[in-house]
Amino acid sequence: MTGVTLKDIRKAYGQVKVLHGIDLEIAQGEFVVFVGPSGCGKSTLLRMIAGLENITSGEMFIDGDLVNDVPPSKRGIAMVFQSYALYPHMTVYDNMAFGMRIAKESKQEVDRRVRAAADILQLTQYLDRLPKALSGGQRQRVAIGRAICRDPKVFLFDEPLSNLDAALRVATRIEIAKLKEQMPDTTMVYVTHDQVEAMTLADRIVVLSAGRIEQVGAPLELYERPNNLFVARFIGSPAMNIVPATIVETGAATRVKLAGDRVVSLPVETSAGELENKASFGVRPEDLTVATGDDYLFEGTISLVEALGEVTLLYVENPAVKEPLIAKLPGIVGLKKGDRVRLSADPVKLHLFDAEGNAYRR
Amino acid sequence: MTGVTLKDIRKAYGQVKVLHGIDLEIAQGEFVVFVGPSGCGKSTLLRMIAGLENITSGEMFIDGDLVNDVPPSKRGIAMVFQSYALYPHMTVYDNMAFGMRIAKESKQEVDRRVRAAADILQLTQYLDRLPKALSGGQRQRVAIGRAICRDPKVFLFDEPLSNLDAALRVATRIEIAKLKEQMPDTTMVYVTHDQVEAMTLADRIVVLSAGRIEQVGAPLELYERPNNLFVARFIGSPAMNIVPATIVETGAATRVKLAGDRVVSLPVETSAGELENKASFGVRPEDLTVATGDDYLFEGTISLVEALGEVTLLYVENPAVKEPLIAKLPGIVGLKKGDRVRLSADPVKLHLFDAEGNAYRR
Amino acid sequence: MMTQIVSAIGVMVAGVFACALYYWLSDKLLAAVLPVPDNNVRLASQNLNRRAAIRPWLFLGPALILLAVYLVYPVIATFILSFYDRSGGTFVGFANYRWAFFDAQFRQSIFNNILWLAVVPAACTFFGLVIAVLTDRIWWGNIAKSLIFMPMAISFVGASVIWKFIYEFRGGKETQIGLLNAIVQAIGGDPQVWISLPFWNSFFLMAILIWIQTGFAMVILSAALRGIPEETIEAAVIDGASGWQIFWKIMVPQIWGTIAVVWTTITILVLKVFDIVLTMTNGQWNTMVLANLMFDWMFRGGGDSGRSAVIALVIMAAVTPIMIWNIRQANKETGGH
Amino acid sequence: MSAINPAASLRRIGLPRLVVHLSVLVICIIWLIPTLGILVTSFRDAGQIASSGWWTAFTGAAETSAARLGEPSTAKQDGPNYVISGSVFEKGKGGSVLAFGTKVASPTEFEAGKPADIGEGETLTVNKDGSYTYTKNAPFSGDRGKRIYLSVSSPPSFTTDNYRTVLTSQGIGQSFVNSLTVAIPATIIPILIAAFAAYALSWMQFPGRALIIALVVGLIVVPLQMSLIPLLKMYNEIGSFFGVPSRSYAGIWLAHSAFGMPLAIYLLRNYISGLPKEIIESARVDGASDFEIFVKLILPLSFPALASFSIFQFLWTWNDLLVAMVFLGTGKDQLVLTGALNALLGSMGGKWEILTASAFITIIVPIVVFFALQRYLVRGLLAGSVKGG
Amino acid sequence: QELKFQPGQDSRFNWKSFEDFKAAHADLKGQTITLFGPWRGEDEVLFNSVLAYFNAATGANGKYSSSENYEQQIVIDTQAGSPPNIAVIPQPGLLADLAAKGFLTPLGTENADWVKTNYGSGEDWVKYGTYKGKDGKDAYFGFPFKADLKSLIWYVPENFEEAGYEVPKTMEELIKLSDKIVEDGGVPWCIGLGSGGATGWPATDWVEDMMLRTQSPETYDKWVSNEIKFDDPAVTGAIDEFGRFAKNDKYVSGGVAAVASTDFRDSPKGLFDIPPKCYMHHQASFVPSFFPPDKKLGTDADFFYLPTYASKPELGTPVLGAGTFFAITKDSPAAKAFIEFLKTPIAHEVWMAQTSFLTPFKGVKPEAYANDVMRKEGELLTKATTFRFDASDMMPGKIGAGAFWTGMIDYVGGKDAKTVGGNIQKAWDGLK
Ligand SMILES: Nc1ncnc2c1ncn2[C@@H]1O[C@H](COP(=O)(O)OP(=O)(O)OP(=O)(O)O)[C@@H](O)[C@H]1O
Ligand SMILES: Nc1ncnc2c1ncn2[C@@H]1O[C@H](COP(=O)(O)OP(=O)(O)OP(=O)(O)O)[C@@H](O)[C@H]1O
Ligand SMILES: [Mg+2]
Ligand SMILES: [Mg+2]
Repeated sequence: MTGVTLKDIRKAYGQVKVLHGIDLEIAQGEFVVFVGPSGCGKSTLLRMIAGLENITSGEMFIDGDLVNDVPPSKRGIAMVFQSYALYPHMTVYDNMAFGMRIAKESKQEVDRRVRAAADILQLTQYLDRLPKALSGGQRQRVAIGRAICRDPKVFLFDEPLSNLDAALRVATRIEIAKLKEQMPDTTMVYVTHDQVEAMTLADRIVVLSAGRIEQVGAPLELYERPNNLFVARFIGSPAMNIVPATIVETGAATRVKLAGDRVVSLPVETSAGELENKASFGVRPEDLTVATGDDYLFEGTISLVEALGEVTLLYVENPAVKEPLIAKLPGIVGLKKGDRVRLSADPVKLHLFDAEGNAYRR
Repeated sequence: MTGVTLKDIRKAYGQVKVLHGIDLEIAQGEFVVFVGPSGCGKSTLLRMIAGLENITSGEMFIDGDLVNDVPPSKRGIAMVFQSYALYPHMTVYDNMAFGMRIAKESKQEVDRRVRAAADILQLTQYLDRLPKALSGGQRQRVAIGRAICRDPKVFLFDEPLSNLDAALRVATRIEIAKLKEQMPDTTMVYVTHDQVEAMTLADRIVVLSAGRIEQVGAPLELYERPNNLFVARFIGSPAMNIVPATIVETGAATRVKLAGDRVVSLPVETSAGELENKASFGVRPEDLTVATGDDYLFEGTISLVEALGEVTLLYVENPAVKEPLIAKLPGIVGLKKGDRVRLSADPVKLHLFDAEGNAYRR
Repeated sequence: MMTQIVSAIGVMVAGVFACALYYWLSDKLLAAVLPVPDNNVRLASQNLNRRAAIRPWLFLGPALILLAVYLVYPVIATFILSFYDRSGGTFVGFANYRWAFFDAQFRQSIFNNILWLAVVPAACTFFGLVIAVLTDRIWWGNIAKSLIFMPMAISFVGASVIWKFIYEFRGGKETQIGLLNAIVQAIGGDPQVWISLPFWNSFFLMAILIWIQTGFAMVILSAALRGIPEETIEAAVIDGASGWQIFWKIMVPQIWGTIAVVWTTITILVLKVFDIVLTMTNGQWNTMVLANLMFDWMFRGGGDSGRSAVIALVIMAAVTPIMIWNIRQANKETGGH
Repeated sequence: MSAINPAASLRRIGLPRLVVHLSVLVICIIWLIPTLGILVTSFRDAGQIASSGWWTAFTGAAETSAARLGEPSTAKQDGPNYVISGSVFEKGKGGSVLAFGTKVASPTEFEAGKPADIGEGETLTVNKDGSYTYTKNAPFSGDRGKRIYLSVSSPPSFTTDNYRTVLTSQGIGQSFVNSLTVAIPATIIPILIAAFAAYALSWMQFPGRALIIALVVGLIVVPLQMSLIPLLKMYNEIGSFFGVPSRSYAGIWLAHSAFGMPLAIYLLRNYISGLPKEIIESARVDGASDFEIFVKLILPLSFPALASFSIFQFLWTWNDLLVAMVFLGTGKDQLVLTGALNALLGSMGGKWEILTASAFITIIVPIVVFFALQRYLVRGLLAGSVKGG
Repeated sequence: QELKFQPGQDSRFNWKSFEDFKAAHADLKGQTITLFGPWRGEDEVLFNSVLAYFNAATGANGKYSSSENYEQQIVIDTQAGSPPNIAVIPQPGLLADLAAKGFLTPLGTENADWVKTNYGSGEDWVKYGTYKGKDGKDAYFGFPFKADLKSLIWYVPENFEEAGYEVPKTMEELIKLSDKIVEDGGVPWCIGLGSGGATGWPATDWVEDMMLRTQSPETYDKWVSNEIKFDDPAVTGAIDEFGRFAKNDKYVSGGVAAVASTDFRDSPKGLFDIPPKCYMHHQASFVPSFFPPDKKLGTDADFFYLPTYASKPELGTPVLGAGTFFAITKDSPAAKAFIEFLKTPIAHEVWMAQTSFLTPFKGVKPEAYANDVMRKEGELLTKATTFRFDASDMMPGKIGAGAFWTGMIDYVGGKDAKTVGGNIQKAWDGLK
């Protein structure tokens, strides 16, 4: 099995500890995405897998072999850099062929593999161009092509799409998805800032924060059942609305009193000892709807309406809560600034976190 | 009135014609956003308003005065550059004060205005820092602050948010919206790639393509009633699904036969002479729903499911149409790859374009 | 002594100040002549545009005047002189050119110059590059760089003295005081009179210039190397390239432009340098180069302005292709803005 | 990625570290040897310089020298023999005698400490410490002391006399000041002028710009010797027209400025045209004139390039002799340091010890300048012309 | 500046001439006169000590300066129109050139006559100071002051004594002595031609001396004026005479290979090595300044006259010399007065009493010479039957300070005299 196994991997730059013990198993053929705020150590981890950074302590296995001291070129990996890192003085063809030529592959083999990769990525007509004569998206594809040519066991991507504009980003994302499909046995590790990428591409997402893993799981699992406040707010855009609350009734279903004194019932289990505990109540903007009746979660004044055509964002303020609640309503909504609205949500879509930020399981 | 008027503005770099006659009236206090694909001339047009590029032919008026030969500093404009363009060797304070000092404003006045701007942008505590000690978002705010200090009649932004990461982008976008609110009399012209920005900020959007204006209108107008295929596909993400069609019945409501032989009725008017004409039928992904009954627009096989949590994208293929149709469904949908689905939509949300790509008006 | 220092400082400040004052005053004057009233946008913008049209010439003025007086005028004078006899009095047509064509020493100099041009810029650039790459990788790199830069601070005459102590030859059984011969002797070879070895002696002179100029190349190339995007090197590491391959296939091609500039600068220097040849051999043992030959004809024995002018023109002609290439390059860059 | 320093990544290229250290060390040594040679030489005395390699200066060598024995009149009678004794060393000097001889052709014929029969009934013993007894079985004749030859091992000896000679020679302080008076403005003025010109050539629009760039680049090659006579003629005419001395500091500043100008413009333009366009446009929008843009933005932002070029220009002017001789003259109160040191060498030249010591004295100022500005050098010159620098 | 010797105090000096001069030129007070010449270092100090007497006598302000490249400098200065008042130049060739371009002021016949009568071989000296002016007519331009004597062989008397060698009286004996030294296992000669940019010139002195010892003075003069070619047998013969010493591996210290590269300043040091690297060294009167500092002239080192062939008695005792000429490059009363000053014995004696100065002026007191060696040299100079000026200094600069040097290097490097002479002649033809 060509998986990647990390055992208590730590990294420090001099005194600065960047990673504090990462344990992770990546199965062969899996597509794993690392997400996390800027500076949390995603790139560092990826570069350690690539062999571009030394491992301070811990053990890393690729394909079952300990690779701590194996140089990058012997690890059977390929990497796509955020900045493409194309060799600016070589044509597309030469860029893709470079690794194979270094490895002294036969001319025919080089040509075959370059053309195959170019074909997959629709680059055939650009093979003779220099990188500077390509658009951003094409460059990105060359970078991927270069990686494909190496025929790696493990594919590493470091924010490959972050330099692209929105349209290209979508298109390239889909191409990566297709690529994965064509190479089912290749393990892929992908670093991104972008949620949409993470959600659409990943088999499993690893959420990192400050050098630690917060949660590992399938995309929808993270979306629906975040382990803690951090993951809850990190996944989803706009972020989940969080309202301070106090538990007023425990049991298989829990009742909490929100700031602003509304009492809400959620289908999560709490133990009796937790009565009166402080908690955080969470609801995603897209789960909120405008309530017509009295059964609502929250009432407030609209401070801003952003009509995006497809959806409309309402920013709803209430003196009892510091930040405005955001509601994301489908289509175009007839409400305007200053209107008073009541918001409600399906109880199963509600989240509750304890004072430490850990989620109450349902 | 402090508006900007462009009369048949053209621009050529040597032989290369970049703008082919732009006519546009921007009213005082309006927030106008230029959008368009990369290279269409947005920046060039903005820079011509600023006076940074010569006008090849045509006339430009600011505040009723012909400004073709007026240097930038006398046009009463301020500009925020994509790359911030902060003076790297000056503190935030000096960066903001630079223009006023050049204009020999009194010390008190400079101080007053810098502090006022810093206040608005929450930069007060960073006034003594050098740009390199600021985060990207803070730098962007300094760039805006510098523009505010000039107290301009016209505010020009060239993709001010494109260097920021997603979260910052949202936050800064909201700040710009607030800014506009605080300066109701200031005209703002804003260039962006990003639809969300365009939709949320603009009073009117100008869609440019290859040096020409395709459509000018309020955001929702463009979204709901695009003038032509280009605008239709450009506004909205994912782009509007387009299916080739033939008009089979004309009149106040029109019936068209889609590729794949479904016949659909739309509330658009066509004249009898247009019978049997080729047309393009359009429907936005977010307007599609999964049809349960027989009343559907389109049937196909799901080739890809992207579950984003909040919404799910279905890519539906049908042999009669080259590209897959995309449907954007709210929430998490229980469909999977290979499933056969039927899609339908509210007839009022359907679009029809003639062979030249112009929309049939409803 | 104190008064000398004070007066020297005074003179220096006055000189620099006067120069700065020109720019300041000319700008003030421009502003005064073409006022920009606040209330009249039309006049203001008209005058601003006029200022913008005049200002480049104010900025360029001193430079252009200096260039015209100190370089262009002498070049023209030289051109004219090349058609006159030794004292510049009688017109002799192309006689000086004819002389040059048939003069053995002149041909020798051309040959040597070609040799110098082939070796020195290449060697300086090569060593500079290698040193820049290597010193970037070690903690005492800056110290090493300073040491290698140090010869730049030594005058050519001083450098020649230094190298005399390397090349010095003592005949017979005497102890060698020249390092090179001492080494040769220590390893069992026969001491040589290095600076009179036919053909090879030019290379021993070149070594001096290489020794001096490598620091220049190193400093500039080192800055360029730091501009290479890190990721391309990492990508090559992942692609399995060795250090050597990375250097030649990834790093060198990316700083090609800078290498060309360094090469050009040193090429020009080589064509102009004569102090080293003058002090080491004065062109004897067939080491003559054009610059030295020109110097010779210009000053020795009362001088021959005609012939030295011809040589000067040949030197300038020799670099013309390189310069044209550079000018193209410079103008291409300007295309952007 | 920016957090990773380039040095760290270059390190990963793959050559073993030790090899890198060693090769740099070797290169440094090769580069240093000539300089080291001259440094050592400058601390030796003239005689040693010509007779042994500088690298032997530290080991202490066996030197042969001559000494004169006591005059016959100092002989004392001892039985049938006459004896002259004393020390071969002059007062205050010492060493260890290894061997001695009485013929100049074979100066190490006899071992020290052993009596040597030198014919005609004479025996001579020279001990290691230099004391000798010279015995003859008959009275000594002649009026001069006998010359003998010794091989003496002497400890390494160094002297600071050469430096003293140079530093205390007349007018050296003055010429030091003169050199600075020439070099400092001759460094600053051309940089200022060239920076203005480079700015105009990179950022201002005007007809003929490409032509001027071509001209400037083309003029880099003009050999300056060519221009000396026409220029000096002009100086004299101007001088006599206005009744001022034709040779003045202003004159040499301008000459140095002009000769350095093409290269200065060429290099600075490379840098200045690489500054971000938006910053300059932004300042234009802010209402800054080109003059203000130059003073407030370009000057501070191109400081690294200015610093780098100033190192080069300073080195050139500081080490220059020719231009100074022609445009400043050779009088005592205008003589620059290079000129003064040159004069010290004497009309026949060839005083290695003075040459080497003065080479080291002239080097000091440029080295100080270099160290003061080198941190800019590293990231300075041409940085604008290379992407990302 | 202080006067080195107080006027009137030392009887070795002709103080009267000083007082007379003082009385005659009191009107120059405050005038400035600039002099420019080749002397630097110690020589500059010495000349300044002479200049001080002029300043003291006249009240004028005489300023001397020099330069490493004084030959170029004087060309630049005169051409550019900013010459000193007086240029001091050791090459008549260069002076002739300046005179031809009209940069020199003629000194007049009275000065020529004075030199003719008061200098040893006065007529020759006048000849060397006479050039064609801009108008093409001969005129007297250069006033000789300070001479160098070239035909000297330096040796260490004690080394000769020890080995039992005698100072040779004829060329034949000199050659025999050389052979004897070789036989004894020694090396007779130290020859070094190295001189940086001027490498090769010491060989020209050899050739000139040999020329005077094999050919008549008239032939020598024709050679100088190129009336006989450089590859004429007369010339190549002289070159080969030099070759007899320099191109014999046994004769020269370090072997022939070392000749061209050994610096002429280091070369004499071989005399004083223990054991000696050589026993004899041919060089001009200035060379003691390159002896090790502790060597005393007269006891530790001495010279003898480079002897003539006994077989050619008709050539007499020719002396090869050189000297510096003072020429007025910018006329002024003070400049004229300075030339007058040079005619006073005191101007010579002040320098004579220090070091490295010889004068052909017969009016000086010989006892003013600082030591016996100098006095002996001075005698040689004033008593010479034939005095000839260094030929290379009189040839056109491109030859005398160029092709000739290079030719000699080539010759020592292995080419034969005929080829070398031919090359030099070709260069000379190229100048015409
Ligand atoms: N060479 C280094 N020396 C010291 N600290 C470093 C070094 N390289 C990275 N770091 C630190 O390590 C932490 C993790 O960096 P890393 O690049 O892995 O972040 P990231 O998660 O990839 O962030 P981003 O999303 O912004 O790329 C950061 O705080 C960074 O400052
Ligand atoms: N100096 C120039 N010379 C020639 N063509 C130019 C120049 N500047 C811009 N162009 C061309 O003008 C066109 C419009 O450029 P502009 O920068 O306005 O595009 P844009 O719409 O702002 O694109 P983007 O969204 O990528 O910024 C482009 O095709 C570009 O190549
Ligand atoms: Mg990262
Ligand atoms: Mg743009």
